[in-house]
Amino acid sequence: MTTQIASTDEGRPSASAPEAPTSTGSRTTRVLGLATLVGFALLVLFSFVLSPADDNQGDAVRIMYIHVPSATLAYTGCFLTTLGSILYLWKRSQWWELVAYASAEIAALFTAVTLATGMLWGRPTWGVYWVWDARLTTTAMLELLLLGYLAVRRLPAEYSVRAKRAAVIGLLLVPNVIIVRQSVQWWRTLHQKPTLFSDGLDSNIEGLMLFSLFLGFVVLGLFFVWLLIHRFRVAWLEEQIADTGLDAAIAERRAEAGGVDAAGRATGPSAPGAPTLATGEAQP
Amino acid sequence: MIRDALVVAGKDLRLEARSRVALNQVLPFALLVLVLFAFALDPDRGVLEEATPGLYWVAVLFSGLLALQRSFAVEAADGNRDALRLSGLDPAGIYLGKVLAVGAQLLLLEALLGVGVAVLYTTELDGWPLLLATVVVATAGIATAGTLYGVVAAGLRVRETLLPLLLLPVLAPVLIGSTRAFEAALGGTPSEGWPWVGLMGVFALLYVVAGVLGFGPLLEEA
Amino acid sequence: METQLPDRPSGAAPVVHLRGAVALLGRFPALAGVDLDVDRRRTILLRGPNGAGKTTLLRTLAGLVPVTDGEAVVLGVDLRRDRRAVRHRVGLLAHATGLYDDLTVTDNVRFWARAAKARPEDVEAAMARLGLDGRLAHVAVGRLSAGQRRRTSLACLVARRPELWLLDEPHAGLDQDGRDVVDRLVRDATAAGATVVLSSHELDRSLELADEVVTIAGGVAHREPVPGPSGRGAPGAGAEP
Amino acid sequence: MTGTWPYVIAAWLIVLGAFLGYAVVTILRGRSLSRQVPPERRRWS
Repeated sequence: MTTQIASTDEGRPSASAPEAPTSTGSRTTRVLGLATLVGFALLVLFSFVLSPADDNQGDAVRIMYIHVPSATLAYTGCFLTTLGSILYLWKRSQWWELVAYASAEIAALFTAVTLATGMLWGRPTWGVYWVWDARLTTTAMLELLLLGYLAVRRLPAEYSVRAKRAAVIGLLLVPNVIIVRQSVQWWRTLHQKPTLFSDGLDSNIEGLMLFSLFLGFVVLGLFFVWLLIHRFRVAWLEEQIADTGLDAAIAERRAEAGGVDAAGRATGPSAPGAPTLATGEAQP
Repeated sequence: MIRDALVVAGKDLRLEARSRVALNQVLPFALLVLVLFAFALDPDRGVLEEATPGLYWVAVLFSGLLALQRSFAVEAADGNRDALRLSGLDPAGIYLGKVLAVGAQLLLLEALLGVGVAVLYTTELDGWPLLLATVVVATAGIATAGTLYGVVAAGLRVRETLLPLLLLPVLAPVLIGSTRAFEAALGGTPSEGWPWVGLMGVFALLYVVAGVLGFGPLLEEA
Repeated sequence: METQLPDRPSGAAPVVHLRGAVALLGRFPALAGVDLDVDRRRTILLRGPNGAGKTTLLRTLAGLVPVTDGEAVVLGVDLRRDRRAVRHRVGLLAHATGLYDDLTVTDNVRFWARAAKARPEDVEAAMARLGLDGRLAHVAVGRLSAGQRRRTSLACLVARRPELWLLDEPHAGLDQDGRDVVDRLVRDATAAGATVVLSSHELDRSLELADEVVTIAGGVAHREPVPGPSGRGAPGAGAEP
Repeated sequence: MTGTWPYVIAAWLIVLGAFLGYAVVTILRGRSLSRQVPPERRRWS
């Protein structure tokens, strides 16, 4: 799995890739990308043309085919972020840290999409854009928590500093979501009836509708993986830019001594020449 | 670790005793918030009485945020992080010490705000065991999570803006839980409030563990 | 470019042992392969222009800056493996004092000493030593002058009784009396078995203290002979020019 | 139920637009960053 997204030179014979790519694409991502494109076309076809309107929700059900998979993937991304953060703190694995960062950003996108589609579904169905439903509220809090993680991860600092700070926050992401969810659920169910979603979708879903939803999961899942790979590689490249040229930097740093050293010696009382002197010799 | 925690907490409380920032600035701010709520929500229509638990905890949250900012502002001085790392203090001890000091200040703040609510909003305080338990676990939650996120933001130029963004979503369960528990206590149905105390207890416990483990690495950065 | 140092003669392990030590500040190699050996009870003077890496070297020896390459052993602790273990045994006097402005001098010295598990009588002694036992003892640090703050952080250092003293420009900002106090502290420390590494631009004063001078430039160290007949061998010869 | 169609269309447009926009930005960033990194450090396999 490690070599799938990015590998060092010895990862695979370079004969298959004689020239380094000038983008974050590779054969895997191109295949995935093509599948995603075809998938989206099919998903549009199924959602709008082939599947019927729902008895309860009417045409608004067509939003569900992207809303439900986005929500699932948003939580998947959030879980990946926590997993990556744990493995970074535990094994010091940069690979996992970058996975955590990449999936947090993608999870933020999917969460935003989930919220937007949820509101646009709610308006025709419930008559309002927003209700303080347990799931909606939890998702909104998830978005805020993710934005906090990303804000910390993007603060300018040395890689290890940024990564460590972000990893501690990423580690707490899933526990926080669980506690938020628990509290919101109690809060809403103590005073009013359970979530409104439950009567929406699961009741009488069948045939083409079920297939459309399933297709939505597959297509958005493919898209998620495709994005994750690209975003991971972008993050990887960002750190590589930061990383390159350490040897050059050391050489440059040492070269400073040349000019300054001479100046220092000119004012200094010691004679120029080989400054070798064993520690013991200076001992009286 | 406990000894180090007491040393650090003693230092923080002594610092507060000498500078009186919490007493002279944070507390008046908290009372001001209570007054502002009365301006915003017409006291004659009963909205204020109904919303009292929520308003109380929002006031605690915002003034607690100020107390936390202050707690890390004193550590943000030049070279202080180095001094702490060199001090020989256990990082977990430093964390617990700061939690204790912040918690002590929050408890004082909550007590005085409680008096303020009772007087200004003419709230009848009832259901004491639940009220006290709620105050204790909610304070523990705010102090433990706040101190952990405080050290993440400490030493950054953007700490004043970053800490609320990080902390307030995290503290949402504490706000919900403490408000519901207060409503239950004041409404005479304490049995509805105790699950919330448990939830906030779990929250505080989670953050104590995270803080004890995570404070060292976070202090180490740079 | 850098000087090849001969291997040490056998004997006690040095307090400081660096070979090709590299330390990065962000991406900048502040130390670009430093070789340095310091024996116990010796006083080393680091000199070099601003930005040469003196402060980073001292912070590295204190276990604050990670060593990314080369060997680095301080007080028998391998800094590349566990740099925290060395921290409570060294005393670093940095440019920034790390004191709490709102606390008094006594509060500050007592807190940092207590943190390092120093004895209470050492706190009193240290404050007296730095001339902080009088009126100043109960003044908030925020109201002190730069020199007085420096004395306060020196008192914190003295109370800890470090095995390795790392002094970054200890004379800076101090009056004549304060500088004399610093010099006496350094001499007493080495006499008591500690080791001192200090950086200074005040060569007149610090050359008298030093057994050895190391020039830092471009993140690399060069050892130099101690100029003149001064040094540890002739403590009385330190007449001001 | 014709009243729901604007919401359905809007939801889909927002989703597809957001996905497309993010994908394009990511790809473009990858391209520009690739130029700044030596080739041996960007071999995906």
